[in-house]
Formats: sequence, structure tokens, C-alpha cells
Amino acid sequence: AEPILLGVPTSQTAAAGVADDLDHLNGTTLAMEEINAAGGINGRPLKLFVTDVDKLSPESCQQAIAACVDAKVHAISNAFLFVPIPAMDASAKYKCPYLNGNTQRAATEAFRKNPDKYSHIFQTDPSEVHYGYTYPIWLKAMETSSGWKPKNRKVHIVQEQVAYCQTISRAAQEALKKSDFEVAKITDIQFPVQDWGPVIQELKEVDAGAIMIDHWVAAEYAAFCKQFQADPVPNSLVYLQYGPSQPEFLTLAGEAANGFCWSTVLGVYADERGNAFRAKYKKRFPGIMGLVYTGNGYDIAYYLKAAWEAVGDPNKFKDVCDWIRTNPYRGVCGYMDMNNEYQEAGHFPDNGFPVTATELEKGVSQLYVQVQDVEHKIVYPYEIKEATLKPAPWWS
Amino acid sequence: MDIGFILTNALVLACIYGTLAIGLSITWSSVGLINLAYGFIFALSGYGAWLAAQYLSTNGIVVLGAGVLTGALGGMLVCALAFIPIHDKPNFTVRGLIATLAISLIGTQALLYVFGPRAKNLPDIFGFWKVNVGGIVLTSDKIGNIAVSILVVTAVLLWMRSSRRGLEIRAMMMNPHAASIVGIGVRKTGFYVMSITGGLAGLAAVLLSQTYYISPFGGLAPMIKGVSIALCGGLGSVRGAVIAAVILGLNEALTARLLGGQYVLITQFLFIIVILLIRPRGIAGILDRAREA
Amino acid sequence: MSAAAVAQAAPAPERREILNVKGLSAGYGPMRVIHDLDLSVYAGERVGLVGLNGHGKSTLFYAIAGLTGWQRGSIKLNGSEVGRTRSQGPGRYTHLVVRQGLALIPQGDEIFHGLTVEEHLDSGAFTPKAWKERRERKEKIYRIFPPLVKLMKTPVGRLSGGERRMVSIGRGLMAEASLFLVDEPSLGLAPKIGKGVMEALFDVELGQSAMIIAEQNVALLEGRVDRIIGMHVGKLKGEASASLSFQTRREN
Amino acid sequence: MSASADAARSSEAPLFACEDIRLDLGGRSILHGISLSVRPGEVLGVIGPNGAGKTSLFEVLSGRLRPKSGRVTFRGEDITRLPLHARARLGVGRTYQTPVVPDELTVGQTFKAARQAYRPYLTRFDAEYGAELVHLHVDPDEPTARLEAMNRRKLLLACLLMRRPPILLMDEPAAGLINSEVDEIDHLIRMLSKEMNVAIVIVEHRIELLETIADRVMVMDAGSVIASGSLAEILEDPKVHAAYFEGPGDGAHA
Amino acid sequence: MTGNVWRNPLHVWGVEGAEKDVPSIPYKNHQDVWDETTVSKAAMLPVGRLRYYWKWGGHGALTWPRVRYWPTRRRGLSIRSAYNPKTMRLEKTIADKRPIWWVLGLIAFMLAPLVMPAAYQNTLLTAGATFAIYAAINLCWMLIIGTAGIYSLASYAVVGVAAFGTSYLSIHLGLPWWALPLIGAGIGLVAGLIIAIPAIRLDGFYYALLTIGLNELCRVYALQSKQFGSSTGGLYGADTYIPQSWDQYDQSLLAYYACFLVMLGGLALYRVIDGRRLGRILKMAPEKREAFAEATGVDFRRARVWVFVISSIALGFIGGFYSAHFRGVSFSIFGFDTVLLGLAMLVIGGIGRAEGAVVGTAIVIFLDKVMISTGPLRLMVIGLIMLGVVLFLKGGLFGIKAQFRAWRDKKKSERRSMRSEKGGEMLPEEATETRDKDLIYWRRYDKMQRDFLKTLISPELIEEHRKKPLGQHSEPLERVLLYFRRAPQVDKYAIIAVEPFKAFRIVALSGQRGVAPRIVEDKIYASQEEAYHGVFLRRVQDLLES
Ligand SMILES: Nc1ncnc2c1ncn2[C@@H]1O[C@H](COP(=O)(O)OP(=O)(O)OP(=O)(O)O)[C@@H](O)[C@H]1O
Ligand SMILES: Nc1ncnc2c1ncn2[C@@H]1O[C@H](COP(=O)(O)OP(=O)(O)OP(=O)(O)O)[C@@H](O)[C@H]1O
Ligand SMILES: [Mg+2]
Ligand SMILES: [Mg+2]
Repeated sequence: AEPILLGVPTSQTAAAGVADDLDHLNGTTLAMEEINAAGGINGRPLKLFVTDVDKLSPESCQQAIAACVDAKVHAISNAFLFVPIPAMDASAKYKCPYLNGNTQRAATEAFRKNPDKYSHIFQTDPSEVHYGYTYPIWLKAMETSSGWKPKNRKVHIVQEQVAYCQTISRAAQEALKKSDFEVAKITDIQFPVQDWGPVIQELKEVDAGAIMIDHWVAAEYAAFCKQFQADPVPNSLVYLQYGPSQPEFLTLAGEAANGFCWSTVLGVYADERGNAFRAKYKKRFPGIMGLVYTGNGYDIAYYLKAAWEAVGDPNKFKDVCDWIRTNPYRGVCGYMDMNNEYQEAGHFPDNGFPVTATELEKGVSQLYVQVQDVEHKIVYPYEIKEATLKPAPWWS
Repeated sequence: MDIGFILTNALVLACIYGTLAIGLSITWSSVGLINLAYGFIFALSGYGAWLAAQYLSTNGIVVLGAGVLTGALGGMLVCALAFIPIHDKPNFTVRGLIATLAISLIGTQALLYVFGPRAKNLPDIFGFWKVNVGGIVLTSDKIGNIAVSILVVTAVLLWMRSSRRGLEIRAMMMNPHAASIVGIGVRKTGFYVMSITGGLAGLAAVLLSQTYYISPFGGLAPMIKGVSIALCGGLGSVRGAVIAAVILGLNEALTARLLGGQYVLITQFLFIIVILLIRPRGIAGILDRAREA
Repeated sequence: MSAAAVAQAAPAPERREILNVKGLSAGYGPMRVIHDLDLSVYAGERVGLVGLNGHGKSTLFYAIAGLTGWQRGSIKLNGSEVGRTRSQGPGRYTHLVVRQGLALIPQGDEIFHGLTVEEHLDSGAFTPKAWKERRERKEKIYRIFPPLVKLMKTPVGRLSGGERRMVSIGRGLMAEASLFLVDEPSLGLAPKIGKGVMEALFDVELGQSAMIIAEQNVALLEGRVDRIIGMHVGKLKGEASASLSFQTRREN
Repeated sequence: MSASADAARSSEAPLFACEDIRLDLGGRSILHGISLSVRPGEVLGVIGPNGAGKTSLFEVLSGRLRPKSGRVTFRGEDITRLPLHARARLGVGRTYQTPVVPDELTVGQTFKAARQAYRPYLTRFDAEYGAELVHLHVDPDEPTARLEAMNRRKLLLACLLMRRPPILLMDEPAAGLINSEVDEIDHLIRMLSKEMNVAIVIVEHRIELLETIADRVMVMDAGSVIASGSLAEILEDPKVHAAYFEGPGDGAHA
Repeated sequence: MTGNVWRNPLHVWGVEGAEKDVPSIPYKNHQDVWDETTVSKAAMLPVGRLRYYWKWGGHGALTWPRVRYWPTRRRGLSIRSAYNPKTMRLEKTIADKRPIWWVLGLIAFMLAPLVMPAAYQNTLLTAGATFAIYAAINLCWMLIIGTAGIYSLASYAVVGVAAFGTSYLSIHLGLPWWALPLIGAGIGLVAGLIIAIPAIRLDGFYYALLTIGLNELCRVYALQSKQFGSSTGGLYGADTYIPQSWDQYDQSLLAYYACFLVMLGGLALYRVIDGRRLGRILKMAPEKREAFAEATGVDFRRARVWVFVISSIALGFIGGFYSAHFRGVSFSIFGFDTVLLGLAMLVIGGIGRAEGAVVGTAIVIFLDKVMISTGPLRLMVIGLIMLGVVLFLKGGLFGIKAQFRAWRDKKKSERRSMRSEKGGEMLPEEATETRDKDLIYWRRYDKMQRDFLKTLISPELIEEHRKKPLGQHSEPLERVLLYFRRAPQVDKYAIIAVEPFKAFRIVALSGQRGVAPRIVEDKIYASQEEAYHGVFLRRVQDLLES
């Protein structure tokens, strides 16, 4: 039968996001192979249409979408773009379901303002603001039930300049105001950071109980870990945001990564399903596995499969979109319910800001991870934790 | 204490920048090529060192040697492709610029294809230890960096000043025709200059592997830094490059301390622009125009 | 007979042939400047090459150094072949020729404008031996060109036309070469300096090397060189016409 | 001193003059108080050993270098601060020791560009006039880069002459030319100065050229004027002889 | 050898010293010499180039219609009529066929949407629009790099600044789309002045670095400024000229043609600047070689500021259009690779020509944007093209023709000149190029004559002349002297009396009225006879050497 086409714009050549996109593509490929082995969708095989994209350049994003449109894809699955709006515009007339892991409130905000135009755009993970919003909640949780004894109630934020980090930092500051922690200092840095020395010096001067390093480059995090271990701020809880989720972080930092915490709003759970996926993935793609976009790519493909099977004709884009909007799906990264004014997956745990879920199984959980013995261990939310917070090497 | 901290910090940065810029500066001063493939050589030699660490030995000397060697090979490749065929043709500087750009475009994609997008790291070549100097903690790689960079830069400076080869290198770009008349083989010199500067890039790659991990695009940032410093110091003047590195290191340390890290790039480029406006030939710019006499 | 042969053989090494050019043609693109030229120069000889502007004196020198657009024919320097027949692109092999013992002092402004006068002179000492004794050699040059002493540390690019000329000649004399080709040494120099330069060239002890001086003005060479060769439209003048124009003394 | 004597001798006001020019370059003092003046139609030769500062003086006179002190005047106005192109617009033409041409244009385009260099724009016929004056007969489609030395010099001269400048500064116009071409330069200079009343300052090493054309000669050595007057007078001056003509060897032998 | 006897006619009158039969110096028969020298050694090869292109016949008295395009003073085609030196016929030639190619190319681009395969329609239309915008940018940039010869790398920065500025204004003040390019032009003017001022002081790579620095400054500033760096990795939401209600194809088509118009504007600007006074004086004063222009009174600094300002206004206009086209702008426009890729476009096409900018852009954009699904391969291809172009081509793709011709001519003439001996006869290529064909035969005849006369010269002959420079001579000497007498004026030797009857010198006539003869040697002859003989010797010498 005629195959169903899934467009996967994948960054292959640009300087940014190649690793994440490779993860996404691998996850999608795995799902495609499984689906086709199981007889396809309504008897039609699934086929991927892969095209290159440079996430930083609007021309290139538009061009990638145009290529998908020309290939007459039935849906687009994409990890993320730094400039999503031109891509969304380019697909606005074609209106095939466009599922992504953009993690960007600005993009879902665009949907909220113009729900008709962007009705086909689904963000299958919560927006980045939740990193900030949930941060105090996590701190509290660590304090109350994981044995972290804050030496003071100060929080020191180190922020990079890209929009993503800025948004997170702003959200964190907003949330911290409502908590019993206080922002002691905000240090600005900018990629590339040649030398973390001055930053660590400042961290030591402020001597806050909790430290948030709001950056995005795994390699620089690794460099930070090494320098920090050499000259740490005693007894502080150091949180590294999303960057360490990239697989190379552990290889680069090695021993030095022990004791640091980080989190991701989108990640493969360590529950039964998640573990099964991890096993399958590792078999198909040996080597170190990424834990974020692998699962996302896999989930998107299965989500679409469910939608197509329910609607019947993948060419009825509107019906497929409507089905997706009204029918949540539980994948390896959590429960994607996008029937809300942002059309993004709900975030768990509930932090009081839109869009959140109150139960683990009603949303996509943010995973808080600590590096323990050079391995990532989920320490929070408790519902899916793998280990408890261990004292970091610099705690006495 | 604060002053001491800023100064050590500036020193660290100056060493990093000096190591980055010196190769570019020599390349320009001798073969007249702005080597935009420098970033590619940087990444390539990182991978060379990484392969050595994976398959040969994690001994610091071996890794360093492998990096320098790969860098030298990379330099020779660039020389063979972008210098030998066009050095005596019209418009060489612009064509060389584009040729090295093309090499870097192709090479980076090849690296991306062969080694994948994920960054790699090298074993600690200087071990893992630290010293505390008056409250300033310096890690082994920083101290190693400082020591090796100062050593190498001094050695290169001395060599350029006092040896026949150094003289040849400086003479070659100014007038290739005259150079051949005094017995300087332009192509041969080109090859060894490019392999030496490639080796320097390799050295920098290995030394800086803790800051710039090895990745296909990991050479871009060091290259931009290196080119700016080399130009700011005055193309072709190793001494100028060293001075520029010190000034920019100091600027960065001060800015980070006094204004905030986000202003580092801004002040840096403002600084370069101001320097160029004051001294249009860079800090130690040589006279690159013969007078009409 | 054997004694005669020995006697014949004995001076032979002294009259070693430094340069032997046979059937050399050379030119630039469409223009053929040198036509089937033969020339031999022996050790210890100082040869003058005269001819009007544009008749190929410089081109002959360039051809020996491999710097013309194209060339054809045999050039033997110290017995080894350095001429190349194909047009290889000018200058590609010059350094190899130079390393076999050629010092070319070109006509134009072939200088390294960023190097100081001193470094410039150093650059002329290309053999290890010359490099080692460069200090003494430089002293000698400064004695020939006193104005250079003051300018020792000045970049050559800042010098006046004549000063550059001195530096360039000095650079050539720094070399430890077996054949010196000097192209119009007095060009662009004030009469005073020009005369000094010529004196200096005549004073250089040649030993086992040879020197060819190209000059337009016969009067400057008259009586100071061993041989004068005329050059006319790319050919050496035949003996007959040469003896017609110059009452050349042949001293051997 | 001798300059003031010259000034006294000339009753009419000088067309172009400089007073007490001092110049430092690269930390060295190159010119120490040079003064000169020329009247319309006069040919002033400048000679001196190499490095005496002749080209440097020209750079100052034409405005490419700013002197440390001193004044350059043209028709009585102070033009010391004007750059070369502004002086060119006033009518101070200068030529270079190396024959420069704009090497990306053809001869025709060069003429056109020169005609339109500044207002008033000249016509084609002015360009033809300039070319005719210097006997420049080349195909207008010929790229200037292919011209030979003499025609390169003529091209610049033609571009200058079509504006009918009252004064020309020529730096070694005969360097690297063959004798018949030198004769042509000689002829041209005579015509310009005698028939068209153009004042000319000329630097030249070839005494035989100056002999025929120069009204007055100024000898420079080490940045100052050591003599000035007619060529015959100059040649007899022992100072000049020592500085310019005698080889260092002669002194030693004598 | 003929041993002729010369009968002296003066003998009849009993002139003193005139013998009856003067035994002549033996000499070869001229016929033999003639035969010898005319036996050709070199192969006769066809010379000259065939005309590959069509030529119309001459148009006689009829004036070829030569329309001028208002407001320029340009003609459609520059048509020359000239005599073909080979056929001696009057011919009309189009001197410059580029306008024809331009018109055809632009029409093709305009009609392209009609024939685009449906499967690539979207891709091609989007890429076409992107191409046209970039081509317009590159054309303005080419004015600076090509015409003014200044390596400014800030052109994309000007576009970016204008685009950011106009997007910001449009988002916050709700400016309509048509105002964006106009405001952009204003921003461009300011940006142009800012980048023009350092250009007066700096040159070469230092200026390039400075502009790269400005570029980075803009990038870093925009990246971290809260207004510009907000959220979406750029600034989005500006008003657009594309009506949202239209369907996809119509939107793409409109965008395509709108961008095409911008590109046409860029082309027009390029023609107007490059081909007129400003362009000419800029090309006359390329960087570091301004001496000539300066001496002729060109104020090149002012001209440079002008070209910066004009092209920056245009770039700003395009920047405004850019934000109206993409509804905003992202930081990637300030990126290092954007600039370098742009430079690569220019170099591939050929610096200094409009078609170079346009076609170079077309090639790179086609590979980069249309072949997007081929992934890394396409970048390798771009790299290889860049490498190939710079390694083998002097002036980019559009320099190929000239380069090939130059190379072919060079090789041809090298081979020819290696082979042929220039003994006074014209070389083949000289022969085809010379206008006066008589000259070929005159020179050939002259050479044969000289070849013959050379065989006559002998010590006896010289001795004969020395003894009696004037008067009746033997046949060979007479022949030689006759030849000398017929020599042209230029450089003809003459004798002047320095002191009558006592001192004579030899001079060479200049051959030109009013130009003084030149003294050829220092020697002073004591008598006229000696001087005559001196001249004779010189001439013999010249003859032998020729
Ligand atoms: N690089 C070149 N390219 C093309 N033609 C050249 C080149 N160099 C010299 N020629 C031509 O070759 C011919 C011989 O020139 P050459 O310089 O050898 O003469 P010369 O005897 O040294 O004259 P001069 O007295 O001027 O030094 C001249 O016609 C000249 O135009
Ligand atoms: N930019 C500079 N820096 C330092 N010294 C300079 C500079 N320009 C010129 N000089 C010096 O100024 C002196 C005069 O030079 P100038 O070129 O005027 O001499 P000249 O009389 O034209 O000599 P020539 O006849 O050889 O051309 C020289 O000694 C030269 O070294
Ligand atoms: Mg010569
Ligand atoms: Mg001079």
C-alpha cells in the first residue's frame, strides 16, 4: 500500500543541535521500524522523509518545511527549532499535524494568540518556563524529604544570555519570590566561557545554599564541574538545568560530575515502559543513549500512529489534529495531553503556573536527576525516582 | 587579593589566547594566508589526540604528541590545497581565504560524519591536582597551560628572531620573488610553516581540551578569537599577537569582574575596534606598504 | 707528451667553468627576448655585460635564475644542469639554483620591506657558512656602504630608492656564491654612491667564483673587468662586431 | 640663505613656494628647513644623493605628507593643510617615481574618470588634447596594466595636462627610460615650460637632462639645501662635488 | 663566389686614382643567398583566430537605431562597425552581449514559476524568493567589494540592523509593511555612515576585521538585549505584505515576485553606480593604489563614503523588506558563517561584476536550500565548488571566458615564439594584428636584403671604406652603402662638427621634428673622413647584429 509519510526535519550539518536531532531521528526510526514490522498503519507502511535544517536560520527553517510540504508528508515530527515562528508560518497553510519538542513558551504563546492559524502545531513537551517555576518546589522537596540541609536560604543564579536561559531565569526569579528562598545574586555569563574561575569566585563570595547554573552547552557544564570540584562552594546544592542531559556530559566530566543535579522537562521515565524503550533503543543503536529526544521522537511517531488509525485517512489533516487535541497519549516520556490554551503537554509536578497536571499520569513529568557514581539517577518526583539525593562530594 | 585574582585570571586567558593566535599570526606573516581552516585543524588534531588516547595510550605525552602531529598533517593538507596551487596567482589573499574556508566547510562536515556530533574529551595530560596560591585555586590544566604556552611562545619568538628559518619565514610573505632570489624555497617554506602552525593549533587543541572540548565545530570559537587577536596585534607580528593576547585577557578578566560576563564579548570587540581605529595596522603593525620612492 | 698533458691539466682546474650556457632562449609570453645564446664564464673572472635598454641583459640573468616566463636550453652552473626547458612558472626552482651557488642582485626593488636593513643583509647569507660568519660579512658591507650604518635598524620599506639599492647589493654580496650576477649596480644611484658601488664590486675578491656585471655604460667597466661582452637584441655580439665596437683587452 | 637671495632676484611673485619645511618620519628628522620657490614657466631641478630627502620633499609639496613645520604656498595662499587631491584641483600636478596607473581600467576609462574627477567635468576633446600633448597614441580599449613604462608616465601626464595645471612636480620622470624616450621627456618639458608657461619642479639623477632644461638647480643633501643656482655654478661648487659626485674611494686615495 | 670586375665610370674622365677595372671583392651571388634564406625552416601554420560568432554586414549610410534608456544615457546594445582586417569588409559587431543574456535570464526567472514541477513548487518558490533577496544584498555588497575594492564584511550587519529595527518598530508601533523598507533605508543610512568612517582610516584585512567586529557586536547585543533577544531566537511578528487569507501557492508566488522586484532594484542600482562616474573614480582608486587618482584630483575618500552610504541605504531598504517578508529576523543574519558564505557567493560568481553576484548567489542558494534533503553532501559540494573556483579560476565563474582566452593566447604565443626566430620579419601574430599589411612585405624584403648584405661584409670591405669613405667603391661596398642610405630617419646616424674641420662627433637623429639628436658616443674624430668611417662601422655593426 502507499506509505504514509512523516517529515522529520533534522539538523545534520549545522553547528547547533545535531546531537539532539540525531536522537530524535533515531527514536523516530526505531518507532517506524517497529510499526512497519507490526504491519504498518491500517496496512500502510510508515516512511520517513528526512531533510536537513539549520535551527538558527529562519530561511533554512522555512525551506525545510517547504521541502516537507512538497514531499506531501502527512505529518511533521521535529525535535526543536530555535526560530520556530517562520517554520510554523510556512506550514500554516498546509496544516498537516506538526508535533515538536520545542520547549518554548514563546511558540505556544503564538498559538494562544492565533489558535486558528496554528491549530496544527502541537508541542509535545512542557515549555521551558517550568524549569524556573518548579525549581523552588524541588528545592523544598529536597530540603523536607531528601536530607539536604540548606546552610542559608539564598539562591545564586548564573544565567547565560540566550533567550531560552533568560526565560528560565526570569521564571525562576518569579517563582522564588513566592517561596521561602530568596535570590541572592544573579551572575551573567556568555557563551563561550573561556574560564569559569571568575564565576566560581563569585559563587564563593555569595556562598548561597542553592546554586542554579542556567546555561545550555553540555561541554561547558562539564568544564564547570571540573573547576567547581577543584574549588567548590561548601555544602551548596548545585543545579545545572538541562544541559547535562546530553549524553556527552558524563563522558566529558567523568568523576567530576558526581553530586551535581539537573533536570529536564522531557525525558524517558525510568519506569517499566521507559526501561523497555531504553533496552530496545540500546539494542538498535548501541552506544551511549540520549534520554530526551530519543523518547520524544518515539512517542510522536506512536501518537501519530494512534491518531491515523483512529481517523483512518491520514490526508484528513484537520481530523487528525482534532483527534490529537482531544485524545491524550501516554508515551515513554509521559502523558501528553495537549488540549489546553497553549496546546502544549501539561507539566508535572503542579507548580501553580499554566499548564500543569496534578497527577503524574496526567502530564509529562519534569525529571530531576543527580549524578551518582557517574550515572544519572532520577531523584525527583518521588513517584518515579530511581534513587535518593546523595550528599555531594563537597558537602561536609 | 582581588587584584591578584584578576591578574591570574588575565594571565590564564592571555595564555589561552596567545596559544590560539600565534599560529595564525605566523601563517599570515610567512605565507600571507588568513587560515580560516585553522578551526578545522584545531578540531582535527583534537580528534587525532582522542584517537590516540582511545587506541594507543592515555599517557599525556603520547596524546599531546598525537595532537601536534595530526595538527601538522592538517596544516600540510591545507598548504597543499590552499597555498601551493595559488600562491603565485593573482588575488592570492582573497582566494586563499576562500579556499581555506572551503576546506574548513568540507573538513568540518567530514568530521561530523565520521565522529558524530557529540563532544569528546581527552585524558588529563597534566594529571589532576591543584594548588592554592593565596586563596586562588589553580587546577593542573591551567598551570600546565600557562607553563606550556609561555614556553612555546617564548621558544617561537626566539626562534623567529634569531634563526635563519625564522628570517626566511618573515621574509617570504613580504616579497616571494625576492625570497626565491635569496634562496628561500617558497613552497618548501610554505610546507614547513604550515606544518608548524598546524602543530601549534594541535598543541592548542590538546591544551585547551578542557575548555573547548573536541567537537566538529569546536574550532570555530577559538579561530574567531585567534583571528581577532592576530589582526589586532598586527598581522604578521608575533610580538604584537602576544601583546594583544595579554591586553584582551586583561580586558576580559576586568570586564567579567567589574561589568559582568555578558559584556565580555561586547567590550572585547569594542576594544579591538578602538585599537584598530587608533593604530590602523594593529598594535605592532609592520609597515606593509612600500612607499612610492 | 705526458708532461705536456700535466702542464695542460694543471691550470685547467683554475679555469674551471662556473657557468656554461648553451642554446638558451627565453622570453615572456609572446615575446622572445633571448635567442639561442651561448656563454661560458670561468672561475675568477669578472665579466662585463653591456647593451642598451631592453636588449635582454636582465632577462639573461633571470633565465639563469629560472625567473623568466618560459625558457629553453641548457644552463650548467658548476657543472650541474640548472636550466629547465618547460615553462614552470617563474621562481619555482630559483631557490634550488641559488643554493647551487648563485647570487643574483636584481635590477628592481626586490626587497623585503618589513625587514630591517640588518635582517635584510642576514637574509642574503643563505649557506650555513655564510650564516655563521654573517657578522664579519656585514661589517664588510657597511664598509662599502657607509650610509647604511645609521639605518641598520630601519625597515627597508622606509628607505629611499637609492638606499634600497645599496641594501639589495649588499644582500647579494653577503652570499657565499660561486657566481654573482649584478644587474645595473649604479642605476638610480647618485654619481658618488654609484661610483662607490662599482669600486666595491671591483674590489670583491673572487677567488674561485665569478661575477657578471650588467651595465649600460661601458665607460664604467672599461679596464676594470676581464672581459666585456656586448648584448644586442637577445644575442651576444659576435667576436667580430664586439672587437669593432670596443677595443677590449684580453688578458690571458 | 641662498633661497632669500633667489627671492630677491626674482621680481615677480613666486607661483609656488615653500618655506622652512621640516619633516620627521619614523622618529628621524628627514628635512631640515627647506625653502624653494618657482615662478611661472620656470624649471627648477632638484638633485642630491640618494636619501637626501627629495622624494620626501615632494610628498610634502604635493600634500601626501604633512610637514612638522613650514608653509607651502600656491599663488600666495597657504595650502599646507590641503591634501593632494585638493592641491591637484588647485592646479598642482605631480608625477611619481614609479609609473603608477589605475590597473583595472582601460586607457579610455582612465581618461573618462580623470575628466570627471571633479567639477568642471571636461569633455572628450580635453582628454584628446592631453593625450596629444604627450604623444600618447594607444588604443582606448587597451588595459592600462599592459602599458609600458613610458606610456604609463605619459598617461598620468596626459591626465594632469588636460586640466592645464600651472605647475608640475615631477619625480624622476626619466628613471628607467631609454635615451630616445628621455629625449621625448626633455622635449615635452621644454614645450610645457617655454610655450605654456608651466612651472616645473623636477627631481632627476640624470644631469644631462637637467643640463638642457633646468633654469635653476637646487642641490639637497641630508635633508637640507646645500647649493642652488644655475647648473654650471652648481657643478663648480666644491660642497656639491663632495656630496654628490665624489666617490668615497676618491677621498681615501687622494 | 663571383669575382666581378667593377668598371669605374670615372676612369673615362681620367679622374685621379680611378683605375679602369677595379677587381671587386669576391661575394656570393645574390640569387644564391636569396634561395638559401627563402628556404623555410619553420612550418607554415595558419595564424589568427577564426570568428566564431555571427557578424552582420555593414549598414552603410543607414544609422543603426541606438535607443537610449531614460534616465540613463545608456544604449541598449553597443554596436560597433569596423572593417574586418582579413576580409576587408565592413562588419557590425555587438561589442557587449551581456545585456542580451541579462534580459533572457531575467525573463526566464520571471517565467520560471510556470514550468516548475509541482513536486518542488513550494521548495523552488521559497528558494527563489530567498535567492532574490540575497542576490539583492550581494549586489549592494558587490558595489563595496567589487567597485570600491574595500573588503567590508558588514553588509549583512546593515541588513540585520535595519531588519531588527523595523521589526521592532512594526511589532511595537504597529507600522504597516510598506513603511518598513522606507524606515529600513533610514536606518541603513545611519549604519552606512558608521561603517564608512573607519574605512577612511583602515584598509585591507584590518577593515575586514573591524567590520567583522561590528557584526559580532550587533549579534551579541541583539542576542542579549531584552527587547531584541526576546523569546523566539529572534524578533518575530512584524507586519507582512503577504495577505494571510490567500492560499499557499498565491502567497508563495507573490513573495517570489516581490523579491524579484527587489532584486531588479538591486541590479538597477548596481548599474547606475558601477557604470557611471562614481564607479569609475572608485575603480580608479583601488585600495592602496590611490596614488594615480589622487594626483588627478579625485577625492577618493569622499567617493568611498558615498558608495558606502548609497549601498547601505539600499541594504537598509532590503533589511526592511526582509522583515516584511519573513515577518521578522533572527540573529543568524549576523553570524560569521552567513557572512563567509555570502563572500563565497561573490567569489564563486566573480568579484566586480553584477552577473557574478547574482549567479554565485543562485548556485549557493540552490545547493543550500533546494537540495536541502541531501544533508551534509550539499555542503561538501558547495565547498568543492568554492575550492575549485578559487584554485582554478582567476575571476570566478564569469572570468572563465577571459581566463581561457588569456591562457590559450599565452600558450599559443609561447609556443610560437619558442619556435620562430625573429630576424626582422614579422612574427605571425604580429602580422595578423598589424594594420598596415604593406609592412609585412617590406620587412620580409628588408630581412632578405640584410641577409644578403651580411654576406658581403668582410675585413677587406671595411678596409676599403676606411681608405676612402667617399667616392666610388667596389660593387659590394656600394651595395652596402646604398642600403645604409635608404635607412629610415629614426636613429639614423649623422655627423656634427663640434669644431669645424677639427672635431667631429657622431649623433643619432631622433626622427622627429623639434627633438634634438642624441650623442651616441664620447669619441671625437679628428677628421671628417674618420667620422664617416666611424658611422660606417656603427652601421655595419648594427647590420651584423640585426
Ligand atoms: N616580466 C616581463 N614580462 C614581459 N616582458 C618583459 C618582462 N621583463 C622584461 N621584458 C621585456 O624583455 C625585453 C628585455 O628586457 P630586459 O629587462 O632583459 O633588458 P635589459 O637589457 O636588462 O634592459 P635594461 O637596461 O632596461 O635593464 C624588454 O623588451 C622588456 O620589455
Ligand atoms: N616613513 C619613513 N620612515 C622613516 N624614514 C623614512 C621614511 N620615509 C623616508 N625615510 C627616510 O628619508 C630619507 C629621504 O628619503 P627620500 O626618498 O626622500 O630620498 P630621495 O632623495 O628621494 O632618494 P632617491 O634619490 O634614492 O630616491 C631616507 O633616508 C629614508 O630612509
Ligand atoms: Mg635590465
Ligand atoms: Mg626618490
